[in-house]
Amino acid sequence: MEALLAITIGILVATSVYLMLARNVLRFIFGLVLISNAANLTIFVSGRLTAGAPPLIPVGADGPVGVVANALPQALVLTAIVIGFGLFAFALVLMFRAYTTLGTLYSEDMRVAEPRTEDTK
Amino acid sequence: MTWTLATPLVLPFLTAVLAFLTRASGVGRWFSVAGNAVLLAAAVLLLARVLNQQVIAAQMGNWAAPFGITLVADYLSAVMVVITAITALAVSVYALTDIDNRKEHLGYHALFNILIGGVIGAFLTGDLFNLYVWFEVMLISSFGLLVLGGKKEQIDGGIKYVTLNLISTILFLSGIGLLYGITGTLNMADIARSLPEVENQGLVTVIAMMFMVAFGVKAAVFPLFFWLPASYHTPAFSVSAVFAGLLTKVGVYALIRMFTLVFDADIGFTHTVLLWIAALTMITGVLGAAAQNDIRKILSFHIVSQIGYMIMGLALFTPLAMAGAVFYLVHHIVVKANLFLIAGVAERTAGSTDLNRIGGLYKSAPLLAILFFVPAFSLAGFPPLSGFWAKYVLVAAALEDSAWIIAAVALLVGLLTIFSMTKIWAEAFWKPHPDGLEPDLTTLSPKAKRHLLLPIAGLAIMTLVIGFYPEPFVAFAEAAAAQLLDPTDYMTTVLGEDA
Amino acid sequence: MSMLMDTALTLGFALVFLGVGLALIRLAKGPTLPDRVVALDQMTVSIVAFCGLAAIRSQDAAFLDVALVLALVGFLATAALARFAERVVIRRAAEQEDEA
Amino acid sequence: MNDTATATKPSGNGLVGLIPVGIALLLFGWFLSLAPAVADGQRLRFVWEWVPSLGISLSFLLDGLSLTFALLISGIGAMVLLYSNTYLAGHPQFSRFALFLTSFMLAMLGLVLADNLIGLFVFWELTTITSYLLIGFGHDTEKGRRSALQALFVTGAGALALLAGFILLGTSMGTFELSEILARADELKAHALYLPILILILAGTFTKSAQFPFHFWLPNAMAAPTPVSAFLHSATMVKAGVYLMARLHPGMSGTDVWFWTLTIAGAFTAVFASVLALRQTDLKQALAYTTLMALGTLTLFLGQTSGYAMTAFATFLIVHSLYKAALFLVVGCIDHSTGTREADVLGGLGRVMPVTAFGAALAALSMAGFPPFLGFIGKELKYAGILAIGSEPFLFASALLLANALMFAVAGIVALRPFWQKTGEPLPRTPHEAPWPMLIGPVLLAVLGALFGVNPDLLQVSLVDPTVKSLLGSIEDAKELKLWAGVNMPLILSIATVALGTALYLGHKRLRPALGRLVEAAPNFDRGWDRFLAALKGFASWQTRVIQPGVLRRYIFATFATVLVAIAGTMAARQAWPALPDLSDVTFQNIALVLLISAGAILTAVTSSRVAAMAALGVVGIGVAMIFIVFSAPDVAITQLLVETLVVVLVAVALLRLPLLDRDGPDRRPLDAILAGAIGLSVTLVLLAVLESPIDLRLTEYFEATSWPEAFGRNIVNVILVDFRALDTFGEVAVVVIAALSAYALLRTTHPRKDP
Amino acid sequence: MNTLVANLFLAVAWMIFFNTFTWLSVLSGLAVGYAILWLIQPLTGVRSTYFKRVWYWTKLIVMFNYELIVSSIEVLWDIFTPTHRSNPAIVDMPLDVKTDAGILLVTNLISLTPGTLSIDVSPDRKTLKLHVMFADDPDAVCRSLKHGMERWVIDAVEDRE
Amino acid sequence: MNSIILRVGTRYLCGILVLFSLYMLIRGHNEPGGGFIGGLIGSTGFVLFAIACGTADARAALKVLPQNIAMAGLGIALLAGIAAALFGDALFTGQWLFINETADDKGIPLSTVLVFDIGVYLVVFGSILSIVFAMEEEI
Amino acid sequence: MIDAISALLVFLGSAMTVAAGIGVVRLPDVFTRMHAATKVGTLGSGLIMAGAALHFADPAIVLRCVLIVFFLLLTAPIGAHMIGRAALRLGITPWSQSRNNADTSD
Ligand code: NA
Ligand code: NA
Repeated sequence: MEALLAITIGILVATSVYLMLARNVLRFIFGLVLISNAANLTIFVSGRLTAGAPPLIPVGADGPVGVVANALPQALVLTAIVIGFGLFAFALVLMFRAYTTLGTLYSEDMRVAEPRTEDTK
Repeated sequence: MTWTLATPLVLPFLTAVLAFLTRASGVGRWFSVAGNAVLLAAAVLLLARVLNQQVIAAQMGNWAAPFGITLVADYLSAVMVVITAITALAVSVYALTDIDNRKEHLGYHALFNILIGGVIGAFLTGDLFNLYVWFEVMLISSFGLLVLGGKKEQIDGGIKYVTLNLISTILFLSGIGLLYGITGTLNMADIARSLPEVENQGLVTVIAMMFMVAFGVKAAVFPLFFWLPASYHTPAFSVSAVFAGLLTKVGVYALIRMFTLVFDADIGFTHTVLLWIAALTMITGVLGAAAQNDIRKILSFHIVSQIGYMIMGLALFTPLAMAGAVFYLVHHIVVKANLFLIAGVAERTAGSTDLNRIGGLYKSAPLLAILFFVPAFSLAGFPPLSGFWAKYVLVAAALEDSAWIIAAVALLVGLLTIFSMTKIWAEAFWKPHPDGLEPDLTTLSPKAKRHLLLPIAGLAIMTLVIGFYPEPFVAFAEAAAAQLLDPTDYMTTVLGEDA
Repeated sequence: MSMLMDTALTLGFALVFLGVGLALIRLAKGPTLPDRVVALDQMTVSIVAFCGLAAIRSQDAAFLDVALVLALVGFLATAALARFAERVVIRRAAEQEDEA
Repeated sequence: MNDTATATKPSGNGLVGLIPVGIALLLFGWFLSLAPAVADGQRLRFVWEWVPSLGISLSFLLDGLSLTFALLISGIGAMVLLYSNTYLAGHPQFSRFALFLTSFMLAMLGLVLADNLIGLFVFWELTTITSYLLIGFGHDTEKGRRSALQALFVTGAGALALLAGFILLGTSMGTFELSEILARADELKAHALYLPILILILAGTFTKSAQFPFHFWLPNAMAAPTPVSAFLHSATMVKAGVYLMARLHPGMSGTDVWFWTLTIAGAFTAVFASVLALRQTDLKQALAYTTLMALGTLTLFLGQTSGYAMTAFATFLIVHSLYKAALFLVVGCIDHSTGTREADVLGGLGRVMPVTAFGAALAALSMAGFPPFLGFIGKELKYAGILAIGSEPFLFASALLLANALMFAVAGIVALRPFWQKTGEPLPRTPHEAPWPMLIGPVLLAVLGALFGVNPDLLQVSLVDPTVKSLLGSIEDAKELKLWAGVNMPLILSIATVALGTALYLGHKRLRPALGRLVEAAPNFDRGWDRFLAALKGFASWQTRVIQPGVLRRYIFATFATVLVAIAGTMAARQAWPALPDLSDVTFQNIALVLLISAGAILTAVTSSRVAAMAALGVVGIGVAMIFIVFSAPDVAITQLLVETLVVVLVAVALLRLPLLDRDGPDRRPLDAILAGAIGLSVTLVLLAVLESPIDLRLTEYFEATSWPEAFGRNIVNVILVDFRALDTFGEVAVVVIAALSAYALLRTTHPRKDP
Repeated sequence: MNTLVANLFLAVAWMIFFNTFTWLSVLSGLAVGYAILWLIQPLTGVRSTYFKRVWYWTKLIVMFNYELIVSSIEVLWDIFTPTHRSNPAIVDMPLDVKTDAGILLVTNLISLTPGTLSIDVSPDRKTLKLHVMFADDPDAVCRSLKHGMERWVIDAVEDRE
Repeated sequence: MNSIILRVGTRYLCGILVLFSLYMLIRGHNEPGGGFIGGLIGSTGFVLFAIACGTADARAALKVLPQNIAMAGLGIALLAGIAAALFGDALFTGQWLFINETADDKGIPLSTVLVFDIGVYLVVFGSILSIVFAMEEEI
Repeated sequence: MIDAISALLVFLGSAMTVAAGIGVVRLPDVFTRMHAATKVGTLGSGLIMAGAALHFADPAIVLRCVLIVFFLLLTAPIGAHMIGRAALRLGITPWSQSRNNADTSD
């Protein structure tokens, strides 16, 4: 399954890169969501996969009984998900603000910081 | 011991919380100043500790490395923390006047101090994922600071800054995942210890290159620096000062750390690539500056070009070169932050940072002229200012290493740097003001004058001190370089004697 | 776990996936905005079922917590989207913006 | 030039103006007091360790050569400072001027005294900066700024070469101490890096002392106030290059490269410059070009190793400094009192400005090389020295003859005609004699020229011989300075010089057009400079337009392209390919999951409907959550689902204000698609390679073992979050807070309507 | 309500008495508690609507589930048969239920029983807009709902003697 | 959004969600849940509130400015970490107190770790709300 | 015995879920599709939860299952109501035997 997941991650990355290259920055946001998922899956699969055994310690035991899933990547992914959400939220608001102040979502038209008359006189 | 390391990390966040919750009453800004003063003290304490113990480490939560998160400081980390604290203090004083109540109410001080916290965390952590977290802290607070004020060009620049940095962040995160996948650990020293046991060494190099790109974006090297010149000229001056001083340097620091401690197996490949990156970064950056006509844009492109020098030091990988990189790192933070602060004063007095729209400062604001002259000509590498020694050590290292081309590039770029600095000098200071104004500092209120000029003067004096009395700094840099090139001490301190 | 339950689960998983897949088709096809929302809603509910199956298969009630959360929160997305659809009408009147 | 503005205020600038003069005089006195010791052959050395860890010290050495320069610098410095105190009386920026001029003088002294390569370089650059500030004294005019930049850039470029040369020299000789290096001359000349070192150092010296083809900045530097010109361009700055060549002479001379480079460059510069000099109508410009000529001559002699040449060098060095400074100051007086420097306008000043005229006359005679002036001795020695050249002596001799004749003529133009010729032309201002502080300098220097001429022995023992000693190591070969050496080749050449010179002087008006055409034909480096700057800026802005076009898409594309190269390229270079993956363990369920996610992702990428995209994102989120469920990560699954929900909510809110995805038709971007596909593929490959290697679970095992017994938690993931890696989590919540604040600030900070 | 508390208390007591906590013991405990309270009602003397209320709730739940199962079949049939024999329409139904809780319960239950779906309640809370799948006779549908679902709800949640 | 059904539904759901979020927070250390999940669930409650009844009511119901809640949460989390200093331990070393602990049963645990998780809860809760509210008020 | 019942419940629930899916795809308009999604889907999840409750037979878990079903029953109709309302306001007229209306596409 790990291999299959690797392929999935590849597909996720490809689609998100394609989205991020779009002219409309809103698509970049969509790409961002996808690629964050890809990154999280990468960490998750790097810790290898275990089906049907969450890393919980049953009452009465001192440690998990039997083989359980690798807990560390789960913690990292959880962290990454939340951070990713923070980044996403900010980016979304930024694009939103961009549209309301610059009047466009098209990156070609966003030329305020680096105007076309950038050439030295 | 553990708190010597933890305090500088904790303080900025404490400051941020207090400053934010008290923002309504004007107390917040003073919390910021006081907090950063204390931070400086803590940082100096840390440096002192490091100076007599070489490397110190602390296990957070009392969980032994590599299981918990380790904070660790060697010479490089310690000095970076100190210089960060100095910059933070200077900027927080400058901000007393530069940042208006509106921005304060929106949480400027929280954003700023948490940014500092992130920077310090990045310098002190010994754990790769933790480094990622601090990078995020830094990154997203910089997002906030960058767009605070919401001017059109801020939004535009912000978009470029955010998008490109997010890409690097994702790359970094994935890289960590992969590295964990082959080593099963996150502690950098532990990774360094277990990497040689990986049998697919080619894969290690591939992952190393991923990190190089990820940190390359943060450090703004060629061809990944687009976000920097697109955004650094847009925010408030105190913000661009702290950005210019610190942010890219964290990227450089990360590159140095990773490519001395962790990825030192395939130097023939990685560091050759780094050398090319360094050369192209220097050249493209300085030419970019030559094409600009706005003080902040010129300075921004120069950041890029000078990052190239630091990378050059890392790439050459000799003791002298590494020392040069460290020295350059420290010198550049002081000088560059100061130049942006000065640009702020120039705008307040002459009305703009566009060289076509200002002038006359030499005649009517001699004090400002002097304050600009020192860092500007230091940046241009004129002796006996700090920049000369930085340039000298690197060029000397390159020549000793018979790396003729890079040495030539470094010198040529130095010449073009002179060109840009004198351009600012001639246009903003020498040239009469196009509107016939005679801009002088009396337009500032005495209070404003204090807040704005005190930090500038302080940083300028540092530049002079480093320039006229370089010995201790050079010696320190060489010691730091020695530690970097032989990380065994670092590793044993982090992992215990068994490493 | 009994043979019977095992087969039931295997079939169950297959069927639930099928359900999700069908919802996906509707989601892609639309045609109207509410259609897509319905599809997403349907998917959310299916995941609750999926969690139930997972819980039985792994003999671990932890997955029921996932279902619990989803059952509570899932419809929030539906609500938001539905409201979006509704507001779009008003906006469309205002600014000649067509959701087509 | 705005420095005649204060003509009517001879008062001076009080203490600010006099302190520098005092400093200069004290230094001069001090060096004078050391002269006897040096004459006895002592070498006074002082060392202060500056940057020991780099082998850099501030060590100073006083020998004949450095003493000669030190005396010229401090002595002429004193005169010039006194002069300028009146010349710029009451000028608003006089204090800065005095500061710069004084610090320039000190830097120059440091330069000639330094005995450590890097220390020398530091002073070298200090003179560069200070002269930049001095030349830029007239910074109000475009021309003034241009000249300052030109001077800085050209000399600065040379300085960088020089630095490289010094570093190479220091590292290859193992020390930066000049005296040690020079003591091992043979080793140095034999060293593999001798040639590069020499070239780099000469690049520095030629630019500094304006040797062809780097000469063009010097005449432009005349934009500086006259005293500055007098100081920088007669006695000192431009002679820094000459000094360095002289200083290195014992260590590096004697090779063919050294000989030919210096001799040819020197000779050519001398002739070329004096031709240009004759052409000038502006007195100051004329003097500037004769300075070039002098520098050329000095370089020419440094190319040699004969005693005559060295004596000639030492003598002419002094001669030139004396009369050139005097003449510059005289021109300053003329300018100051008449308001012009045009040779053709000026005339009949002799009666109005007798003292000035007197000084001018003496200096000019010395310059023209009439007996009994020191200039004559200098000229004689020059001819003697040139004739001692090993190869092609007559070629160089005739070149020198021509140069001297031209100089003779220029002396007449500068120092005789303004005072004695009759011109009907009216002057801008009614002339008056210059105030005494401005007369002391020129008169004193001119008189010295005469005195030393009459009695050269003093000069011989105190300066010339010691200088020759520090050049050749002994005074044996030092030639005697005397007015009458009998009828010999030099004398004949002198007479020829006078004859030719007189002819040129009488005919120079008629010659000018011809010279003009000649010069026009020759390449004009000054205009070349402008072209160079234009080209530089052009190229810079071109590359910036290409690299930094301001279009986000290009940036992102470049970044991803780099990512691809970094990953795929390295994989290829390092053969890190994975083996074919083993898909045996794949279940139907897994495939379904993967299909679901991929379908969602692709739908997001291709759809033009915002809602479809949004919902498709939701699908991917759900699919990923299902993976977390299947592979036993309930906490992560819950978080994922909650976050996905919030994502959809936020997007749904935002979209209410945002327009459609595709303004002009659906966007299909094949190139992007290729790049994206390639990156996706390489990521997969890397991941497969990673998954091949065995996983080391010791961290996880530790957490499983200690989670309950030591951290009192049964949910290992949560224990990791809040205990084992609490610091991560803390940083992360900081991220969340900051994200919220930033977003809030962004939404509140402006309102589009308010925004201009 | 305090009667409910009493009932719960008894249930808990019952479980403590048997010192077991299985879902069986919970249900039995509640049942026994209910019985006891019902028996001792004269002694306590409270004329509580509690008992009726509980009965109505039970009835509501039972009837609802019955409706749910039965009418699901209809919809399923229509899903699986190629032709749509359904004849959907939007129907307005007057509402009697007053309280917020009542309205929510009615609309939800109506939505949950197949064939009918509450679309919206008019701002004046007087009419409920329904989408009915088998609306050959809309009034019949309304009537059955009013006497069925709505009635039960009113009994269960609204105090109407 | 003027829908009676949604408003009434929200009235119950919001309460349930907040209650449930606290439950997830408390049990988080031993079963799925914790500060993040709790905070996320809690915030969805008020997000729903804002969607149903508008942000004005939602803010009124919340009383405190969300950013302040978030920042206070950060402070609490930090203090939970610093508290270790009082016991001479390193930053973020968990400090535990077990009320009426017995041999086999640990009793009711009170710990800085829990305080930390509460801080996390508040941060997530406050942050999400400050974004969503601000966003809602933009449209 | 209990196991068999829960297995049956699980199977039926899954069948319901897929049925709902089919409904969402096959039924003619958004309203009818909502019928399928809202109740058939909910019913499916409910049955599976019943199966799970029966399977684990542990009060804590049973309580959880009950809560899940309860929450589904509480939220699903509200969602449906909002979608339906939006559909109406979007001007989507219900499909009916008499005339197949052209729906406004998204
Ligand atoms: Na993270
Ligand atoms: Na974490």
